[in-house]
Amino acid sequence: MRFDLTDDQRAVRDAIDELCRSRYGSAVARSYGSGEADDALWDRLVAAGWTGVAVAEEHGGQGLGTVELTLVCEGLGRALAPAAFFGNAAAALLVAAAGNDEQQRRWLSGFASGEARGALGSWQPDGSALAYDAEGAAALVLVAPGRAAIVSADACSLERTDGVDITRRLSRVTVGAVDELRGDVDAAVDRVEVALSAELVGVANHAMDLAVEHARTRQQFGKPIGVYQAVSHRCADMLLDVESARSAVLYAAWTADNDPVALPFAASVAKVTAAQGAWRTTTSSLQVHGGIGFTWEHDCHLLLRRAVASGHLLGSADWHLDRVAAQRGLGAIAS
Amino acid sequence: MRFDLTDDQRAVRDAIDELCRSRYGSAVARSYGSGEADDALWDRLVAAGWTGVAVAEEHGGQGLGTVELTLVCEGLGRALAPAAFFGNAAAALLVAAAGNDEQQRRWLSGFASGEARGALGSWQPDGSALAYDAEGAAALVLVAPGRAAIVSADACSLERTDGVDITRRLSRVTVGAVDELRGDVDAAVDRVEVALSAELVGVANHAMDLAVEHARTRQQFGKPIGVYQAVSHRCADMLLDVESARSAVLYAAWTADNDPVALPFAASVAKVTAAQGAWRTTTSSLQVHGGIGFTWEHDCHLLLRRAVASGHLLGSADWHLDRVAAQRGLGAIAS
Amino acid sequence: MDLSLTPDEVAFRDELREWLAANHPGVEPADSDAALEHRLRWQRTLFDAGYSGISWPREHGGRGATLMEQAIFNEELVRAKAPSPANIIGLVMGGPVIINHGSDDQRARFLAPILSGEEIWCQGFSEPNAGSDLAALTTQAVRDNGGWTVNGQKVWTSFAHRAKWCMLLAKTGGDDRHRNLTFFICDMNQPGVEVRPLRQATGDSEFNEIFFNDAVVADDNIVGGVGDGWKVAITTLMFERAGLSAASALAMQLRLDELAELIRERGGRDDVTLSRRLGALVVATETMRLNGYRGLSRVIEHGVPGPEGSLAKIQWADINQRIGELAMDVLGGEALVTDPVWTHLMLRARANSIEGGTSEIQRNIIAERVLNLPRMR
Amino acid sequence: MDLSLTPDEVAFRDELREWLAANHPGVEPADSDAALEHRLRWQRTLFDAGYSGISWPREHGGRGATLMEQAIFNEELVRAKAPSPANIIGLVMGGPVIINHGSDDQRARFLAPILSGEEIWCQGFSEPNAGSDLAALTTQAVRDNGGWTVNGQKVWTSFAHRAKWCMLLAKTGGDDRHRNLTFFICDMNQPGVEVRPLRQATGDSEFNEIFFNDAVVADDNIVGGVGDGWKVAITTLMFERAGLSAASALAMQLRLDELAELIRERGGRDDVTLSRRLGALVVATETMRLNGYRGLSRVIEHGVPGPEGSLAKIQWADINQRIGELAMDVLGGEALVTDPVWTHLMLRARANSIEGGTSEIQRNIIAERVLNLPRMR
Repeated sequence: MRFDLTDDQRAVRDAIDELCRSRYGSAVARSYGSGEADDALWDRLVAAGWTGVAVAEEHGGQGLGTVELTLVCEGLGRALAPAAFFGNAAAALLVAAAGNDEQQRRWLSGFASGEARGALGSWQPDGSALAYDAEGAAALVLVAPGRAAIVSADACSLERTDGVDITRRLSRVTVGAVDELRGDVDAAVDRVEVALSAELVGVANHAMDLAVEHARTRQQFGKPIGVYQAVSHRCADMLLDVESARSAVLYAAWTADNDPVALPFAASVAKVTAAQGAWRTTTSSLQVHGGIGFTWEHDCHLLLRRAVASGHLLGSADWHLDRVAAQRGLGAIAS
Repeated sequence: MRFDLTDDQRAVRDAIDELCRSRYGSAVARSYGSGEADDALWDRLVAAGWTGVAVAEEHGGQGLGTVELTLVCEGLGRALAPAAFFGNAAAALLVAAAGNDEQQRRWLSGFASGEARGALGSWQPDGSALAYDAEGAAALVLVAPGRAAIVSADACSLERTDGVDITRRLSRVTVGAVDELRGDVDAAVDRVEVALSAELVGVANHAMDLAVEHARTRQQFGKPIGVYQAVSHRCADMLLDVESARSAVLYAAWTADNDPVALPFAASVAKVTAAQGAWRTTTSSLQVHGGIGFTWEHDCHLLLRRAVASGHLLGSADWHLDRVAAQRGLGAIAS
Repeated sequence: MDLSLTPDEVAFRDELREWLAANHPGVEPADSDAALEHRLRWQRTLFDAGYSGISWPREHGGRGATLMEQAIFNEELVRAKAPSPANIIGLVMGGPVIINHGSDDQRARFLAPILSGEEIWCQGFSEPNAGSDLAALTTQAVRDNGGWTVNGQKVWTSFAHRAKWCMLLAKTGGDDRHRNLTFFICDMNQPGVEVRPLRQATGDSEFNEIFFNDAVVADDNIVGGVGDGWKVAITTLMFERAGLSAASALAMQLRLDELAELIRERGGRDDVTLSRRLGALVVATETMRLNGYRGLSRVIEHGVPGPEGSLAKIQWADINQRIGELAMDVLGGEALVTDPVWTHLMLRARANSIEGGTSEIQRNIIAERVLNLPRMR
Repeated sequence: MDLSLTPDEVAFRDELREWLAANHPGVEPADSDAALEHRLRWQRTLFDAGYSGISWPREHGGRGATLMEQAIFNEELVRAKAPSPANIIGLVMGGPVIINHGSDDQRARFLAPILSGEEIWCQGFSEPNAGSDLAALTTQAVRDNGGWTVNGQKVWTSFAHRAKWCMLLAKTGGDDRHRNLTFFICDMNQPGVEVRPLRQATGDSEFNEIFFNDAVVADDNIVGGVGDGWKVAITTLMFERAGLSAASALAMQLRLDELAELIRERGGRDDVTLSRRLGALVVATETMRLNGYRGLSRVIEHGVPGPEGSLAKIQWADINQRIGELAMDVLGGEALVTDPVWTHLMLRARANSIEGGTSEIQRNIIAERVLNLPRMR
């Protein structure tokens, strides 16, 4: 057993970090989200072949594992990247795990190459769906508890709406007839939850890094504020949240490819830990920053907004806790 | 409006504190709880007339208010006194608020004088009841949600059982026929909850005082540990819990006599705040004390045990939160 | 202990309630400039009816209301969902400081336009490098033929772009941290003062930065004396908190009623996790309200506000933040969409534990001044 | 990344499982003396089968197992609900310290009886006035014709009343806090050593106080050199934590299964507050288990245990305390009665955030050594 990245996996992580460092930062994320600039990252990700990272080779992907996919997602989450990559990866995971042969043949190669991108929509109680960065996508995969379907973008109408997360473009989607994915939807959605959780690990880690840096340098009462336990213990708790979420995501990603029976539990652990950890870490980081962290120009609120929005995408913490409890014969789902 | 004690009320508080200081401390509480010594306090409370503090004058009591009663309870809680006073006061509150004329005539004068003491028992799901310090009582008043009844002590069999709270004597009670109290049981039980909450305020305040004193004097790393925010901010949070619970108890006690419509809400606020506050404060105080606070000889665990036991007597925090939510049209009770 | 209102208090409340019903200014406009105009008109209406600065002494233009009447006034405004008057900083801080520490000339000059709202006040204490630590202020005032020349920068000032006067805390020399600050009343309408809006995480611009570049203040506009700034400022900050917490708690109760309504609308009525979380917030808010009244009774008895306000400040921030968090969970998947009420509240509440003294500073104050714990040197 | 066991690891586990099924020592007696005897016999059984100190090198009597095999061993013991061997302190701390810092003579003298359980070890670090702060130790060792004379008091030592040897940290002169401590192996069977049981809040006496009154230690029983005590002790504390957290997490998962059973028995199955609280604890425990394996992989790669153990220590204490709190709420009105399992757990868990370095000290360690935050001087 080795619970650590291989050299190849480290290379994936480093390549994404390098790509983001040179191509994407919060200033770009802001202008993309506000509609002032195009998505500066997607073409690069396509050119480098990342779009097919976890798609099977028979459909033109790299055929790497879910672990490698989560490393890409974590790096992109840290950089506050648009949802084009995540949505496309989610669409590919859903079609691969829950689509039939025909659906897979029709869609996966386009997702893998990035030439016909997929986007993810979540059905809402009123029958509409919410989707990030769906403009320019070839297809939308829509999910609700126990259900997934794919629909060509032509058959959707998108209406831009103000999102909490201002580094992505949110649309309200109205769809007509959809093509149901009738395979193992739950297992497919669990994989998407893991990818989403990986993004949240990146967000939380970024917020922690900002807080630690601020605690080291900001002086009050003649000392760096990191000497005060009210600050330093906050930072220690952030590390606990970030590392716990990272462990949970890596494990869940590994089970997706190697121990699918363990995936539902592992995915729930990952989502609960990553969503709650990102909320705690981003809010705590803002508190460490004080007033400056509450300004529009500072990145604290971008990370916090992402934590709120992504934390409420797909299954809620309570839904996942119910699933965990049900495995022990407790609660509403069990009864 | 004056949300502050009158001089007469302060005199009540000071008299109880003085009585306890001279007559009751944790060493006495331990030997009483373990059965080594008799209740050293009850006769004094009887002699000073405190047993009738909130019983109407027509039944031989002092006819003072619920506020005065809670001041006595808080002082006795602080001193970790036995339950004889509390159980007798609870019995009197229940009979006075939910008993008929005959029941009141039969029991209240004995409760008020202390010559025929009452004790409180809580019915358990298996049909038995648990009662503190019931030996020597003339009668037991038994409560369950929505139900209260009185029974002569002759008709009960008591079996001593190990309690979490080692400063009181816990018995499992088996009863046959009981005499139902058919008046406004809910309003009666709410008054008992308020008296119980008052005891918990005393417990929490005592735990805070110990923690603050320890934080001032205990040296580590060449400084009193109270200079470290991990300690000082804990103490600040204790003050918040203690003062919030005290405000809530005083208000609830006042509504019992002056604004009964507000009592159910006020009693729920008091119980939730006092029970949770006492748990947080006693556990936090133990943490501030470190190893010494975990020794048998130290009082920290006596306070913690009392907080656990009294916090789980009568309505649980969730039950009270459900009642509060129901007033806003939410939750299980409302539906 | 008597929690009923006295007959005088009941009469005051009933009269006010009736007056508010008849004179309510209507819903506040969303646009921030229009909202300020709305609040200026509202202050004028209050002033004309004798409801501006009600707890100020009669000789200074108030109605000499008791602190309890002031608290009733604050609660009734909240209950009626009427806005605060525009010049809240002048009314709550500026006026009381001048009444307590100012000269007769200053009282004659400054008090009346505060009450009427003709002159808006703002507060210039915080600086970029002096948030929690006032001793780290670097704005300098230098004596200069009969007046003072001020250079430096202030942040987080409300209403600065509309203010006539700024309560300005500046260094005036010396090393003693309790004797090297002076409290000035600085005219904002001069070339040496530049105001820039400060955009917040919510996207709003409630606050400003002020840049002082050789700004001039007359000698007459010092409150207290040279070097008394620390003492005067501390009093100001205490006035900021006294008597507001019960009304703040009431405002949160109203908000919680709306959140209960949202839970019912969104079908979460039978989700006991949501309803118990709401119940816990109702309970916490009620204890804050009660703590507020107990604190007020202590002030009435002992004369000056004490550090108990720190408890209310911590509770207020904590409860607001938990309301925001619960609202997001109630919205569930729809929490991705900006909700004008709840998303804004969730974001805005994050500053509650920072503005007006961080929750960490409040805990320090409680530990040191209430519990007498030793202080790190 | 590969979370499956290697074929060798699988073989090791399967053989161990089979052996445990055949050799399980049965339920541990409630009486603490009888329990210790039970554990002594159990250690002898393990030793005879080659399962004592399995990760010690072969030349020192171990089987040279990998750290991963050690972790598997720990987990399988938990899974089989078999007790720890009696001489756990000797196996986990005493032996490794001597292997790493001791002389050849010390290895020859001390290691074998640790493995067999013939000589029990205890740890004498903490003192009444030096809990978190080892620099405040006052126990003195003075050189005295060929040996050392020790005076002072130690607290919170497990097994002291049955121990043959005590790892004793004592002051040996000088002001440099990192050079004035020496690590001794002190014989407990001598007139100068008195052991008194220390009764805890639970009512049990797991720990002791040791009083040293002119106790004698031979020069040969110094580990490292005079003045190396700080360095040697830090290593000891690190060995205490390495590789145990995954097994501790597994033990908590088993406990949570029992708590789920209690919830079902007590009719709380449909109370989602209880089931979600249980679910949250299951989730937290799982992340602790996973963090433990990640930490172990790092140790295997980098050789020495790092301060990541502090994260596990915080999680362990926090989860255990929350299990105790939830159990009380599940018991409800019956929580007034002492439950041999749950009341004991609730009380005992309060010490988890104190023993072995308080949670506050662990956060200091994380802040300073992992996050490189500045330290208060």
